[in-house]
Amino acid sequence: MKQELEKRWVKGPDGVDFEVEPLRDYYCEAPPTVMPAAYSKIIEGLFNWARAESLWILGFGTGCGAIEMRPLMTPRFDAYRYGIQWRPTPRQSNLFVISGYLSVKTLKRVIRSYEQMPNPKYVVGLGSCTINGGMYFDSYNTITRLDEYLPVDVYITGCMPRPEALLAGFEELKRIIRAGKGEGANQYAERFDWYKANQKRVIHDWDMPDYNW
Amino acid sequence: MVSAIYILAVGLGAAFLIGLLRDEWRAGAYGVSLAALALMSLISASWVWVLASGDGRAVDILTAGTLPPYAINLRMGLAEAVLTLLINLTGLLSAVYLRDTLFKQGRRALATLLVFTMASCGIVLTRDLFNLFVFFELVAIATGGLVLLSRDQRALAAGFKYLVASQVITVLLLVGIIFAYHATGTLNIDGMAVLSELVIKGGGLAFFLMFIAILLDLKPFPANGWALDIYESAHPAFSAMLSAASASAALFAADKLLLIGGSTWLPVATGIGIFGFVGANLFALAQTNDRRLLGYSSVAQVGLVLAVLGQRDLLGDRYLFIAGGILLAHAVAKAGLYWLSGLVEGRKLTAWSALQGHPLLIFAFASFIALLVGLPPFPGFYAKWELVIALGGEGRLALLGLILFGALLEAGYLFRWFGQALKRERSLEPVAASSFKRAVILSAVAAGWGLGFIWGALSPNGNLLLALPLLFALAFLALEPLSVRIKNSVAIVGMVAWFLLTLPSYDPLQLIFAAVMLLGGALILLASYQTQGQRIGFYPSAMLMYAGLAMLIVAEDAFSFFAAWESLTIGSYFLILRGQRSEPHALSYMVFSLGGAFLILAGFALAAGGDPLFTLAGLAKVAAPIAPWVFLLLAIGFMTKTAAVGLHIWLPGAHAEAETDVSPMVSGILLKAGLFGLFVLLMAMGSQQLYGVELTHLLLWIGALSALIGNLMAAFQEDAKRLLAYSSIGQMGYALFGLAMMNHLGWLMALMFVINHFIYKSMLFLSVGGVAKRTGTRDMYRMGGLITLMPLSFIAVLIGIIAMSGVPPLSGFGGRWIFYNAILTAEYRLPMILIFISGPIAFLYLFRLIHTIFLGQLKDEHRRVKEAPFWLVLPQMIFVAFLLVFALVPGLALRRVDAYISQFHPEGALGWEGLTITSDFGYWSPISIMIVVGVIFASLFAWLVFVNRKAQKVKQFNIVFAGERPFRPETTHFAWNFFAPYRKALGFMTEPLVERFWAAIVDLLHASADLLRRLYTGNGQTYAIQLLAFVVVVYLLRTGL
Amino acid sequence: MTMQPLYQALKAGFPIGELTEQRPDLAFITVPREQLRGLLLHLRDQEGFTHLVLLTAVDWIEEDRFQLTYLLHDRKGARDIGLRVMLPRQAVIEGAPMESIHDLWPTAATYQRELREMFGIDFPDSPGVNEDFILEGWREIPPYRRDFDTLKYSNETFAPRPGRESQDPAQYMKAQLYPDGA
Amino acid sequence: MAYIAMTTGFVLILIGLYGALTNRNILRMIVAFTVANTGVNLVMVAVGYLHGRTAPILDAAVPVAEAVERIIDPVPQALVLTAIVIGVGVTALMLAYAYKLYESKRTLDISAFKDLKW
Amino acid sequence: MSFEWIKIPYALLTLFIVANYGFLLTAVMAKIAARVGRRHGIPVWQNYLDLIKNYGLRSSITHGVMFYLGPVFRLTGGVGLLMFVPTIYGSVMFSNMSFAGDLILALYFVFFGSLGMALGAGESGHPYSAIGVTRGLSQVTAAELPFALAVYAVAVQYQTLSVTEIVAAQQGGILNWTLFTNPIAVAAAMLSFLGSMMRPPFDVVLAPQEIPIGPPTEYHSSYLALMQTNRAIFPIAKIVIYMNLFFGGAASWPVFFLKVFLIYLVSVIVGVVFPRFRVEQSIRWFLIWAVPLGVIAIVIA
Repeated sequence: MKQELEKRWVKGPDGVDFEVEPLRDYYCEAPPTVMPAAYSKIIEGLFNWARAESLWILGFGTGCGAIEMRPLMTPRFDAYRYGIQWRPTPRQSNLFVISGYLSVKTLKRVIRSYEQMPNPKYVVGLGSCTINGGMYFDSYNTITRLDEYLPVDVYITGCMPRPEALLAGFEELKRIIRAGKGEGANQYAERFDWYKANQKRVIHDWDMPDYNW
Repeated sequence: MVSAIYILAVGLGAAFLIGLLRDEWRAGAYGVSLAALALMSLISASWVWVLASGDGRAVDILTAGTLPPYAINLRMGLAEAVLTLLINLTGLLSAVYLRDTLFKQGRRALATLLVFTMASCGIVLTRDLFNLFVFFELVAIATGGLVLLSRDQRALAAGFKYLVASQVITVLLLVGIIFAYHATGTLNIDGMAVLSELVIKGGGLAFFLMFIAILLDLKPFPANGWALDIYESAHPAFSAMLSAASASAALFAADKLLLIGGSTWLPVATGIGIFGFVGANLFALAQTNDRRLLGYSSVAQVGLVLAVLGQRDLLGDRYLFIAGGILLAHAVAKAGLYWLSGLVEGRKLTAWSALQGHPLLIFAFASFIALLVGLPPFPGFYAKWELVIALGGEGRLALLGLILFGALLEAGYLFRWFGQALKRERSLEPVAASSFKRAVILSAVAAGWGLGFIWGALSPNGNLLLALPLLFALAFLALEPLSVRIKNSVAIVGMVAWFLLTLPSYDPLQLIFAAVMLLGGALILLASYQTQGQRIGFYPSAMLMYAGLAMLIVAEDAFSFFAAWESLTIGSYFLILRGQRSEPHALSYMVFSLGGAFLILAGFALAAGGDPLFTLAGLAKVAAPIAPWVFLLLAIGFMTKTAAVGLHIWLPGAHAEAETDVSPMVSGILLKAGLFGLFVLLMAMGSQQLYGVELTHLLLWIGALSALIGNLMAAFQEDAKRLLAYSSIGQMGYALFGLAMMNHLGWLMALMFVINHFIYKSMLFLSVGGVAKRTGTRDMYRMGGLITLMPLSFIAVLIGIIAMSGVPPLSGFGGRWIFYNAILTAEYRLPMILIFISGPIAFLYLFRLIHTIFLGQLKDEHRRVKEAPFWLVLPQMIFVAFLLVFALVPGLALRRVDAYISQFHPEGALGWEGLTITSDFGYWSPISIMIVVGVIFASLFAWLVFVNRKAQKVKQFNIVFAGERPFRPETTHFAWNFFAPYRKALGFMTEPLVERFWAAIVDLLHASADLLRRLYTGNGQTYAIQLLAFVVVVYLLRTGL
Repeated sequence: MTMQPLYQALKAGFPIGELTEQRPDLAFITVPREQLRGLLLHLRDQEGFTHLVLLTAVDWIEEDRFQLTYLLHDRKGARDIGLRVMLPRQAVIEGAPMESIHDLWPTAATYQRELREMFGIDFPDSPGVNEDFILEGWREIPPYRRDFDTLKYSNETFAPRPGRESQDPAQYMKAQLYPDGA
Repeated sequence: MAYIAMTTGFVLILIGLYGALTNRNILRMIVAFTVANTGVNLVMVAVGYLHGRTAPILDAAVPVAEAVERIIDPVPQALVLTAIVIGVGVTALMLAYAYKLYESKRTLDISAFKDLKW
Repeated sequence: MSFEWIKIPYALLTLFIVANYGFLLTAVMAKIAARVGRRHGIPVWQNYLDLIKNYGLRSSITHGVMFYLGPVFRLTGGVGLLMFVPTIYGSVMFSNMSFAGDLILALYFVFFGSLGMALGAGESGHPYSAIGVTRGLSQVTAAELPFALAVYAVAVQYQTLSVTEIVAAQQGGILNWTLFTNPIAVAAAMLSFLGSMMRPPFDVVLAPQEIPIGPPTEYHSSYLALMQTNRAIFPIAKIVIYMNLFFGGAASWPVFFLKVFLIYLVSVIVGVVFPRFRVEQSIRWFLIWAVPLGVIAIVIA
């Protein structure tokens, strides 16, 4: 446990001492819940269509694959025309592109960011590394299977996949969403304990609440 | 009637009698002395009684039974009676005070004391020159003896230096007397006065020698090192006598001599006097020893009286009233202060902090200082008023200016001393416990207040001590032992009752100010319920301020206006001084306020043309060449109170360091006094031109600059209360700007600011004060996230800043709307640019205020903070309600004022039909705005609640942090140096130029005082040389003139 | 342009080992541990090698040694020199300290922190040397030591996806591109 | 004659003052002051002196009726007497001071007593 | 009280038209900006999709009451601003709620939304929000100044503060527009306009690369949807003021659409050409270039 997260005694302005427990006092401890779809199928359909056509990617380049996302913004590929854009904050994003290898250290940040994205949210694993470790299959510090830790909607193979492959992957993701199968966030909530156990097995210094709202 | 000669006879007889007693009969000797002094006092008192009541006339007592010049005659007139009473009482009280010392020293000391008193009386009574000399010599010898009463070894040297000086004086005096006699053939003063032509012609030098010798006995600055040494080292009781009794006697002697010299010598007296007044006060700035400081002050006060004596040609028969007022105030105060210094162990000024915890002594201290400075209701005030009015009427402006400057210096060091005594860490040495000594001091206090009453009764301007508000305030002195709750209730009831009582007499303008000051004051006083205990000193000060405000509003003549102004200044000074670390700020407040007050006084003096009963309405009739100067003086005076830029440096500290419930008083209410003054001024005088410059244009610029600088400075403060204080400067700048526009809407806007600023600034100060109280800090960056813990305070601040920023739909917008309509008809446009830019800057500090306190990250140590106390929150909530009501129906307050202003500016009145207020240019419907905004807001809110009803409430660290998590609240709360980029862009405008300017002036004064006072080398011979040099210089100047 | 003159000059003052010239502007010298600091100072202040390019280590497990390499760069002369210091491996593992040079180049602190984490070479004086650098909560022996089996560790820790085939890239591409075997 | 007395008086005053202001020794200062006092007294007497007149004693030699023409002005003489008495008193006091001062600091140098200044 | 209730549906109609126009317009502007970069850019209906998506997000969080109310304040500011200014000159139907106040009301109501938003963002406790707000406020102090001066000049010119009357005074030919009768004031105001549109070079408030997105960092889902709606309405409401003051107002919807489009285009064109200013740079820029124009405008007015 990091020192700043440990319980501490502080003296209030009135001179009375009391205990502060950062994890309890500073963080919301509620676990994630399964969020039901809209009451009406038609509305949920509309929503799914809109979700599919409005993919906001969290601008978090986790590995070398991030370099392959830049061309998507350029005139040559111009992903914007597909309703795809990059947002700087997880709160406003619904698509997390894990761009390449994921070290254990980065995984912790990825989990935080993923959990801060609002439901429904989608994960695309980009490149071989996210699938089976790729060229880092024997690394002491790189995870080999992303779906052990996060629900993944689409994997895009390659080392690295070309931007065209990414676009194809996004189109595939759109199909999944439109079909109402992009329920990764709810899966995560359902199998929360399993995911947490996996995460904690590789992340040894777990210095955050179990769910990062 | 007992003949006055018995005063001398009793004194002398008792002294001889004591000489006959045996050494062991100390109590007997002491008893005889006291009895003699009491008897002497009684005789004087009976003469005062008879002469003052008009039954008797001045009586000449002929010794040897023949008329002068064949025998010595004494005279007992009213002045003589008063002075001998003063001398004898001082002697008596000092004897009481000196009981222990006198017991130890024995009968010789007692006899010397009696001789001293008797001889001082003799100086006053005698009309014979040589007799005068004899009495002076007796005083000198007695002084030489009494100096040795002191335990201070250094007194020995001081006494010797004194004797050396007095030897030189003797030589001069005797030579002068003999030649004067030679020229006139008489030694009788009145006889010589008749023959004064002869004196001037043949015996000019002789008179000069006599006159200068008497003046030297007054210890004139700067030939007075010997006297200062005595003041510093002698027993305080003796210093009291020296300062009060012998100086008064010597002054009277000088006055008598001036009878001989005639009007040609008056300027000499004035010159020496005023030089001494300013010079000694300047030197006193650098003093750290209390008694030496008092010595300098004595020298200064005597100089002032001498200057007044020199103005006898101008003052006519009022000169006794004036000189007497100043002299008696000085004597009582100085005696009292010297006696008080005997209770204090240490000799540093800061050692007077031992007085803390002795409210009665503090009260005495404060009374004495007020007496010395000439604050109302003490005699010096009335005297100064008449003096200054007379000087102004005659155009003796240089003298007037010097007197006011000297008085300001004096007030500066006296109040600095008072502040140090009250606020420095309490000295460990206890205050001497003697009840005798205290009784003596308190009798001086009583005498001071009594003199105040008498002078008030004698003054043509009416007695301030009969003014109901002032009496009400003073009554709280008697109520001090009661608890806060009772006193607070009395205060609130009193203020509301006075408001209701005077309600019918107000015109709409006065009504608004009265409502803000009295009702508003009562409202703020609600917050004072939260304090515990007795809160000694708070209520008299606060009520003095409110009394001043109440009297200010209804004042019709310049005198009562000025008296009210001074009262509220003193009251607020004491209030501000109560703050924890407010000592330097209270001092700078006092110095600026008194400086401003003196400018106002000078302005009135110029305007009055010598009429002490000058009315405010008379300002309108002031003629052209002086009118703009009057305007300028008064305007600057009033602007020190509104803290216009350049004169603002006192405000931030004073407001910020004041107590929680005092800050809103001094900010929300006190500042309005300045605005009221400006209103009165502009109503009476309109706009004036000086060298072709329209003075109101100048005010426009000052107002605009104040708005800009105030707002800008506020944006860069870390201390919440300082932020609010700077914001007040800005807000007052707006109001000043509105006034200076000299059109209908400008004035209306200024009034709107009066109301608005009172409400939201009081509310914000209370709220921030409550937060500071709970969190134990005023630094905003140490707070944060308090919204959930202190929701009501948050609401108050929220409403306050919305109102203040002028965002619709709250009332601040009304002010902005009127402002825009007003500037459309203003002739002068450039300063508006500054106003335009300062508007958005207000957002900077307002957002900072609410964000860094209530939003952002809650700190560890504040997690258990509670809402502010009920009594702090209650007035805030009332203010909130009032703001909302005022936002909806501003017409309630403004409509009548609008009509009233039409008297002065008929064009541009607003239309008040229906719900919409119309101007010549636009329209504004507060209720419609409120409804439209309300409906839109409510619908959108309902929609959001519908779509977002399941939102998960999260805690403060549940923020996206670039994949990381916050470290600690302190590192996550963005608050310190909030507007760093802004500082980069415009920070050059926040350079404290004004502060540096005033600091340079103060430093210059101090440095020169410190350098020049080295003139007093401490060597008795040097002193004697200086004395002779003084004589030569005066003679050369005199003949050169 | 060769490093020989410099080497000769250094040799006159310091008991240093042989010069290994890799390129005309890059050479390595093996230095006794005690001479390191003096030599670094000399190179920095007298010879113009003002820039510490890197500080790294090699695990010569067969020779039971750790090699520290201090690579310095001379901007004016556009040349690099590497100083090799050999440390006894076993002693280092058991905690023998190495002298820190963060006072010569502040950046060295970062390298030393990395070496501490990855090789377990301790630089006790270096600021923050014991804080986590890349690995958070590492529990095994330092992973850059050659006696640490990363594949085994990875397989045990990271739940490898079954069905993975590994090929020699050269062989694989040859087979792909020239299926005839030409 | 009167002028000689008066001149002598003024010379004595000046000598006395000069002596008092230049001598550092306290005793010398006191002596100087007595010289000055003597000078003053001399001047006073000289002012009152009228040539050819007699002492202001009204007896057989000077009848009351002629007194105004025959006697010199008695007032300055009375003054001188008083002044001498007072002068003696002051001198005594100063000498007492001198004694005490010497006791306190074992010196009679006036410039040694500068504890109080500024 | 004689309130004509029919004003409410009329106002809603205005709101509907303006909101939709705003959604389309911002998308078109984005497309134009994309074309400058030789991209296709987003589809014109993309804003609607984003809006629906944001409403369709299932989970949301709240940091507290002010956080919750922030977007409400924001949108109230936008809608209110629209309501307080007559949209179509001479039309009773589209004069909205302008009976409540004149030009000054509109000028000050601009701050209502910003203030509420700043407070909401503040309660999120995110340092970037506060940094963004400080930048925004700092920039506004300088950026608003030329506009205020220009408004004053125009009000003096027409001797009224009523928007309707100002528009009326500009009728009867293009040369009667303030643009031609008082060009210096318009120039000052248009420079100020650049600063108020949150586009380059004056968009350091949002600065996505530095302080993720400034004040709205913590906002998402339906909060964001409200704010997006405001992003559509608010600029148009502001442009309506500019149009009425300087460009002769609009007597019909087509003219309205055209003028708003063109005025909006000014800021877009400048935005795609210039890079971003830091706050102190933009303050200096406004003080050096725009404010003197405003000063000249009021001096000669």
